[in-house]
Amino acid sequence: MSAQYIPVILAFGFAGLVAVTLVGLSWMLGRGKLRAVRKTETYESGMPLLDGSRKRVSVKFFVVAMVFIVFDVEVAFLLPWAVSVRELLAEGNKLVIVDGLVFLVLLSVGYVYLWREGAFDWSRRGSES
Amino acid sequence: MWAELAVTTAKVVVVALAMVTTVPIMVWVERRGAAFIQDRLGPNRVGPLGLFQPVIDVVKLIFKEDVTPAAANKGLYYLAPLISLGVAMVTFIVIPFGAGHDVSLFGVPLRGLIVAPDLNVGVLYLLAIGSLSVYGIVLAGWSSNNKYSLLGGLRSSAQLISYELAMTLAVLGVLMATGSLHLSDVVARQSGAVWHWNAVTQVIGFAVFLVAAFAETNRLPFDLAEAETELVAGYHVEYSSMKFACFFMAEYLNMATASALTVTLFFGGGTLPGVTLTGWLGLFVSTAVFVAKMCFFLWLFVWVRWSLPRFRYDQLMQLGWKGLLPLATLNLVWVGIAMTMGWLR
Amino acid sequence: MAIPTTHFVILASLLFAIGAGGVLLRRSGISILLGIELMLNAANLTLAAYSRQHGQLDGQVFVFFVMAVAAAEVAVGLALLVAIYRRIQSIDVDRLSIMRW
Amino acid sequence: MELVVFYVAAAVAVVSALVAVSHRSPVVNVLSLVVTFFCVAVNYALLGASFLAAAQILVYAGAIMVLFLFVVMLLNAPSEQPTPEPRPVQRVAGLALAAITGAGALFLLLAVRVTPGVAPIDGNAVALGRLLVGPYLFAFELISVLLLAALVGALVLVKRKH
Repeated sequence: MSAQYIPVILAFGFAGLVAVTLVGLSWMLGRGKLRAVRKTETYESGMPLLDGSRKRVSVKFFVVAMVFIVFDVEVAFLLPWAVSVRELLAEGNKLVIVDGLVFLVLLSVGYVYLWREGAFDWSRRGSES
Repeated sequence: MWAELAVTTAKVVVVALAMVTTVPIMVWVERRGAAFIQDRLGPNRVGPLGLFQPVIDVVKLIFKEDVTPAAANKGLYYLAPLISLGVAMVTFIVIPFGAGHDVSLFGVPLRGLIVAPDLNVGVLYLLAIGSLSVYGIVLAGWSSNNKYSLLGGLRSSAQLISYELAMTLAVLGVLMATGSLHLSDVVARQSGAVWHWNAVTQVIGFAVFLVAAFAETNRLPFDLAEAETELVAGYHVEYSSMKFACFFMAEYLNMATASALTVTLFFGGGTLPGVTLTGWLGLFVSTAVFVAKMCFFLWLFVWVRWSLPRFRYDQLMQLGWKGLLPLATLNLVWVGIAMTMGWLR
Repeated sequence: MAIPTTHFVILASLLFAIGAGGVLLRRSGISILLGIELMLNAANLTLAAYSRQHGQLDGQVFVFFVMAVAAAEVAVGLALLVAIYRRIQSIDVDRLSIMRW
Repeated sequence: MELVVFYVAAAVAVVSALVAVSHRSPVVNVLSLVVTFFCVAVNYALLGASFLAAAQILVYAGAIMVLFLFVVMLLNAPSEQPTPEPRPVQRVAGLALAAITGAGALFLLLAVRVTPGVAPIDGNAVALGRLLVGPYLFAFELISVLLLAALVGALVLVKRKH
């Protein structure tokens, strides 16, 4: 039962090993040189910093991530449906397509609402926060 | 038990190293290809045709001074490139690179040139683990404590999640036609003739997938993350030496994985229509066919990068949400209807 | 040898207690939502464990539904947080007293 | 072998869950909760629910926690300051709850030892899909209504008033 996950564990181990080795190698070999303070300053094309870098960003990013969550769950629910469609059709259950389409249609109502509210428009004025 | 473990380990190492090897090759192809397209020379000093340039670059990157910005959040700053590279290096284990179901090694059946043949979540594993790559980018942007990094990271991650949806929906169409999550089944279903390839039966899905793949790998025309003219270099402004190289390698690895996935899902994987070979010969030929198809898409990535201008960010988001998402859904509806009517094999 | 169901239930109860502690003791709205997510996950783990115990898939379907509910809850919950932040410039729930008189 | 994996995953899950609810920095909270969810996915895999394991990573780690991270950056949420005044009611309630669940866990540990009696089941996607369009069809369609409501509700909440 769990034997199928052995390659996954091996791949994770190998990837971790390679990544840590590479970064560790340059960490060890890249040391011991002149360390100028200027080099560790925040890079802004050579200009002196005028303000901090932690700023509030546009609420648009939140809207995108929120819409993404909802549609991601939709996809996650459609996945088992999609995979089982072939088997169910072969058994003569033609309605299975309708089940999925109803799901899609209900969500496209939300999609149309988002579109009309301008959730997908980034250039519109006044929608930034 | 131990022999099986040894074979699996060998497969992991061989496939992973093969994928990693594509990185320097692609770097060379990209630079020479760019030069060719722009009618200039490109790297030509180190070795014949500049072939050793990537090797020298790696050596330089390893010996480069390891600068950590004073303002950075140290732990997360080091974690971010590791996440990016790590995620890029574990996704391809579900892709069948070649046939070979009748071949055995040390008495253990090889079960095809695929690292995890039994994993019963199949391609879903790739999608799920691939969705974690957002963290590498967001964390790189945030932990550098630089406003360009932060904006680049946020932009890039918003782009990734937007196109991930369209990509997954396009994959869903293929999975519907296949009725299985195993990519080897997807390949088997497309064998026989060219018109069985999903690229033919699901043209819209293929187009959506390809465009989304360009966006997912942060390549031009969708490389908004590192739009040099506005964001300096995006989420990895503050990264140098090998930590920068990790992001760089991750990008090229993702490109290779995306090409391999496109070949598997839409271009019949390692099968050659009309040809059926068995044994070791079948394994070698199918792998060669797979690599050849993959090379085409890798070249496409380079070709497009040096031919098309960059999108504007609002255009990018609109293309993703208003263009690709409805198209992918349309493809799903088409597959559903076609299957009910029995038009698809 | 299969892992006893008890093990999973104990792990789930620990996670649930930690999540509940987070909800009760933290003041940041984000931490409270994180605690709720943790509690939902603990419940999910129990469902999956008993699904195996009884040899039926229904428990797993339930976990799936709970994931959808959790996603919806997070979307609305975080939208609330953003709206609250705009109003009082803070996500400290102790300072959220505009509904009190 | 499986038991070793379980113990490692469980230990990591508990420790990272503790970090997730107790650390001051919101980014660290979110990230350690991602680790916890990953360990829960490992547990699902051990339970034979392979599809759930993948869905857990796809939905929780890949989507929900990304939204949390975005909100942390969006609000530029500062690290939580130590509580100026103690909160007696919550503290007592929290301790009581911890005691009750702890006692329950201890009781389970000492008294019952349930091993799965039935043959293990394989929670793959096709089997789940059959259930979703079979006995759970109505709930399946309702989920899309729920998602629709969440979508509209969240958008209305964050929308600027004109």
